[in-house]
Amino acid sequence: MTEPILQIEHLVKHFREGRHTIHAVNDVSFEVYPGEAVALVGESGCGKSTTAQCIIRLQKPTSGRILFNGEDITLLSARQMRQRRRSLQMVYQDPNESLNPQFSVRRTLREPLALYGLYQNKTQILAALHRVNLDQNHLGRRPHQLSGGQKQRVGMARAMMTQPQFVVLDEPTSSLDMSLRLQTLNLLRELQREFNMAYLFISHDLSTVRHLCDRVLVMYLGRIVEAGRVEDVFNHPRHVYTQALLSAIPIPDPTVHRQRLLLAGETPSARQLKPGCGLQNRCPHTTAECRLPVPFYPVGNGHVAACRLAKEEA
Amino acid sequence: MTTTPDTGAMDNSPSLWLTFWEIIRSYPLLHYLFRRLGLALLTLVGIVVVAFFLTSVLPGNPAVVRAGPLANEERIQKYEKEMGLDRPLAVQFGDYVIHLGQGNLGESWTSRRPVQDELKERLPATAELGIAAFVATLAISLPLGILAAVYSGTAIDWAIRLFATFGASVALFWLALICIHLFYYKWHIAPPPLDRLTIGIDEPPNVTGFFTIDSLLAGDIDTFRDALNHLWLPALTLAFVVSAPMTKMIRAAMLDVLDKDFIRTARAVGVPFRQIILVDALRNAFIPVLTTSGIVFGYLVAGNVIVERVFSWAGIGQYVWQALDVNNLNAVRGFILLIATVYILLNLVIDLLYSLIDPRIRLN
Amino acid sequence: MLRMLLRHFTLLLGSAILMGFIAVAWVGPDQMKYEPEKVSRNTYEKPSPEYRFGTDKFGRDILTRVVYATRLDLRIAMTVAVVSFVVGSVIGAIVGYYGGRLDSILMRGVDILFAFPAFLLAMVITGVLGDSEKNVITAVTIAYIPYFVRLTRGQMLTVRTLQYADAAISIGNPSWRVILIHLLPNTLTPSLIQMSMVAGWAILDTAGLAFLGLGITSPTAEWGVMISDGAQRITTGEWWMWLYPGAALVLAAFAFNLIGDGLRNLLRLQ
Amino acid sequence: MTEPLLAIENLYVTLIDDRGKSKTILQGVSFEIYPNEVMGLVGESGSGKSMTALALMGLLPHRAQIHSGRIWFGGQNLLALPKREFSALRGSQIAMIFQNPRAALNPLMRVGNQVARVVRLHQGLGKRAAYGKGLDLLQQAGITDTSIRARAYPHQLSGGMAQRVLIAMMLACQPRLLIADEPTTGLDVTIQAQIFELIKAIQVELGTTLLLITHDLGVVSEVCQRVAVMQAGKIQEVAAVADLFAHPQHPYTQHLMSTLLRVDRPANYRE
Repeated sequence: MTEPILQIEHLVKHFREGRHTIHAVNDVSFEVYPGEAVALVGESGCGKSTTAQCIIRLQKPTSGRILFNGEDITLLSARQMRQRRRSLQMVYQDPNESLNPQFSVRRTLREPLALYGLYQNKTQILAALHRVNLDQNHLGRRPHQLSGGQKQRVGMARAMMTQPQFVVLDEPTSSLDMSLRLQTLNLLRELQREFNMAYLFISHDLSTVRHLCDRVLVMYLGRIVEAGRVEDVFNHPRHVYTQALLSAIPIPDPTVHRQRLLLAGETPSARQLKPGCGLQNRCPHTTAECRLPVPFYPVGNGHVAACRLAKEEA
Repeated sequence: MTTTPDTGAMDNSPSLWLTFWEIIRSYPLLHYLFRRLGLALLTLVGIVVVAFFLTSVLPGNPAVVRAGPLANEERIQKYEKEMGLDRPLAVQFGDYVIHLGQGNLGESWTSRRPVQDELKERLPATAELGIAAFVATLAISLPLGILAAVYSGTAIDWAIRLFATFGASVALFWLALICIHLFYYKWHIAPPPLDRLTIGIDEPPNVTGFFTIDSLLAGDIDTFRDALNHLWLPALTLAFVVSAPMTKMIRAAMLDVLDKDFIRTARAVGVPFRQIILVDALRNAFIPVLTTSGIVFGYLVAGNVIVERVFSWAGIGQYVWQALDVNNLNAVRGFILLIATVYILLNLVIDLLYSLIDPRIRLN
Repeated sequence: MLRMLLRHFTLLLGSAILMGFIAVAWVGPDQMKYEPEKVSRNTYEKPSPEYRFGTDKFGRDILTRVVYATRLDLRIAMTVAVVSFVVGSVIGAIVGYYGGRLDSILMRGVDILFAFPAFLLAMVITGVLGDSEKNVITAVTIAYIPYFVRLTRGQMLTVRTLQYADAAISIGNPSWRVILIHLLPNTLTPSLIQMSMVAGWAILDTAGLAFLGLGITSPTAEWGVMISDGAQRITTGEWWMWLYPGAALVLAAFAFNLIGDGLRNLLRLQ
Repeated sequence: MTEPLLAIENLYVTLIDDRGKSKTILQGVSFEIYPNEVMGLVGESGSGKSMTALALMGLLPHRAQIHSGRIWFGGQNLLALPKREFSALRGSQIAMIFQNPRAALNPLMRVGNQVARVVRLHQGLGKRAAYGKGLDLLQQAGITDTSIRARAYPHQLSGGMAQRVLIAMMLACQPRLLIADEPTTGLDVTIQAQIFELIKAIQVELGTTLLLITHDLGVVSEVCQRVAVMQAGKIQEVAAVADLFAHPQHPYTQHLMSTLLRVDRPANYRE
């Protein structure tokens, strides 16, 4: 079996907020293999974006290891890290905010190459533009002269300039209209095949995950609660949270009628974490057992869930 | 510092200071106030240091000035010794700080009187003019600012903005001269620009130091009328210039608020327009206006110095102007400290008001 | 086209006035038939075809002095604006990006300077430094540097949290490139507006100081000095002595303020 | 066939942009809403759906002007009404909730007072009675511990909670037509589901007519009975929801249908 390209081991990230500690990420471990698209899904504040920021080292983890190609990047100096960034890139969420408004498309795309001494001539940039379905007419434009979808494609092209092995995609489609969303996802898929990149796809939108990814990790309150192959998790969610999440998404088909599983109340604050399942005060199936730490129960085919109900099925 | 429970008596009796701090921290508003107070003190200390050393590097030698143009070297040295200027700067500073702790700002080298007494005598004149001007400023800029925002984009807005831009460009001393020329020289409406009362009229008995108020307290209508007569023109001149930035700020704040979602909600549920402007918008617009009122204070004080000069108004502005002219160091330092202290106190009050108005500050 | 003109009326008007002043400062002095500091026997002359703006107590031609003063006052105002902008923005950008202890210490210092109205600060510093053109420029510049420090720092605090800041880091830019190439240029718009405002304030402050007898002093031809001379005759009615230099001063300040307002309109669009 | 509650006829709206150019953003919008139905207005960003709603409310921004058209409501053309009479309809007859609920509440006012203010406006109660009524409405909107929550300021509430407060305000208005403009955008998926269940329940219980503006065809399919599809300032298709999904007529609608992603089915390309 091949070595994973990225291995997260017991990642913890706490923030200080005045007198409180925000437990953003609590003991998260997973790995991503070359060429694989893994989704990290959850609602706002679940810690998925913090995890992503730790991976590309915009945040320093409180504890835990992040192995990239077997090397712990949390220990690298800033200079060493800059060299690794060539193969570890990120596509950002908001196309209106992720491009330098003063930079033309040409300059935006040339910069990553120039930083590593890879820039030779304009054809490299043109080739990159073509890959994301833009052309040389866009070269001289600044972000405010581009549409939202075009900006996002420039952002994608920028991340792929140095042909990275691994790309973190932070909700790249969440601010796009529905018709652009599918286009963008298909493009990401093509690019992945072409360069054999691995993706970590951060998203709250489960339908896009189903379209793009191979495996999915579901996060809630700073922890992963369920993980497995996309088909398995979506067809047979074992954690109550995953079930609720899936049933909450409206299906664009009036002929489908489902029983909706509504969770009570709202996500508790990440300031004081109770031991045990994060869902214990919202879940209709909570018992005393849920107030103790819950291990992952394997339900076959690499599918695991940290839920009491999964144990009974396992 | 780590506290490890169950390991000894120490942990059961934390220091008094820690307990005190814990109590304060458990009340957010109190905690906030203490932090602000600490910062204000720190700023004040900085200002003392800056004020002292800035004025000490004056190239002109005060002893020379005091000794007069014809003095010989010996006489100058005698004055230097007397004024303590021959000692190292650090010693002079230590001395100054010790005196400051006793509420003593040093001696004015021209009048040989304590600076704090002189400032105390002159402060009410400045305050009376400043407060009158501030009230006038509000009376001008509040309605104009609101009008311009509510009718933004119309001719009213355009005219008010032009007024504000022009007002920000008018040199106060020039405007004062025009006013004096018209109201005194040409039309004889205002008295001559010479101090706070007509020569020959006695100052009212000192209670507040404000001649208008003191004369009323004494029941002396004639003096009151004369004081008011002297006050209105400089106050309005100052108010005209200060109301320009104020109008702009109020307009901008109102525009900003009127654009907010909650105003739209209020309209969508049928709250009457007048109530939206006066209750929802104005209160919210007050917050940014409040935070920038330090700038207005700056305009008022700086303007005061000039207006006092033109109208021969015997306030602290005149005082510092005269002091600067003759290198009267203690007087200049005293003035700087006074202005800075008032400014810092003002900011504390603003912060307090701010936290009373805005629940987001109060409770976070 | 007409609509464009109307929209940017303030900017155009301001620029036009400023251009006029620059032209006067450039070629005006050579066209004058009198010397600015030349004394004559024709004292306190009313404005006439011979002396368009009248004469002062030494019989000097006011028009000539106003024209010469234009050169001096514009030079001071623009120098102050540019120097305080450059120094303030660089300091503000660095402390804004790094934050931490350096930031707290420096901003405390800025707070201390802010405890004084800029005019008073300039007044005290000029008093300390003594009277000369260079010293006025230094004093007024110091008084306005904190404005730019605060402004740029605030901008930097916002800009550095935007995603393109993260993107610049994550594609491998070293910190200095992130600050100077990516972030600083995006913080300058408000400072540019501020710069023209500061030029307006600086011209008023310089004249104000001169009016109080600080900085530029008599007999130099400077607007504030001339107004101060005129102020001595306020009760006897020689209005031309202070009216014309004051009008020039206010018009110049007005031009800078118009440009500031106009720039705000223009740059907000992008 | 019953009379429509609201009919928009040939509505044209122009917007003057920052550069002073005017642009027609609504180009002859026409559709009807019938009493007691849930009507969807669906379209992508910039299609003009929010502007349509604001025109209905008479709340168009300064820079937008109604060029021509009529809006019939209760036998009157709203656009021909004097300003004062139109404002009198707002809240009592037509009311609207917006996206970003936390920003839609006055940050300096306790939420209980904000609800009570609306109760006083529309139900003519005294101060104390209005506050009590407000608490009841908050409870109806699914807020627990109302007497405590009513004393909170908007910034202390979550987005979902804030939207419930706004819904309580709507309950106080009891409008004949309720417009909801993307009421759950920005909320978490599980909270979105809660809010939609609440809106549906209230609509059924009070018999209010609802115009739901959304970009999400999933929401349309689950909540609405009829739907108007909007694109580039025009209504491209109006149909019953079941018909629209089964037989989309307009090419644009067909295009939208082809880009749908479904969470309950495997991705298209794998089929």
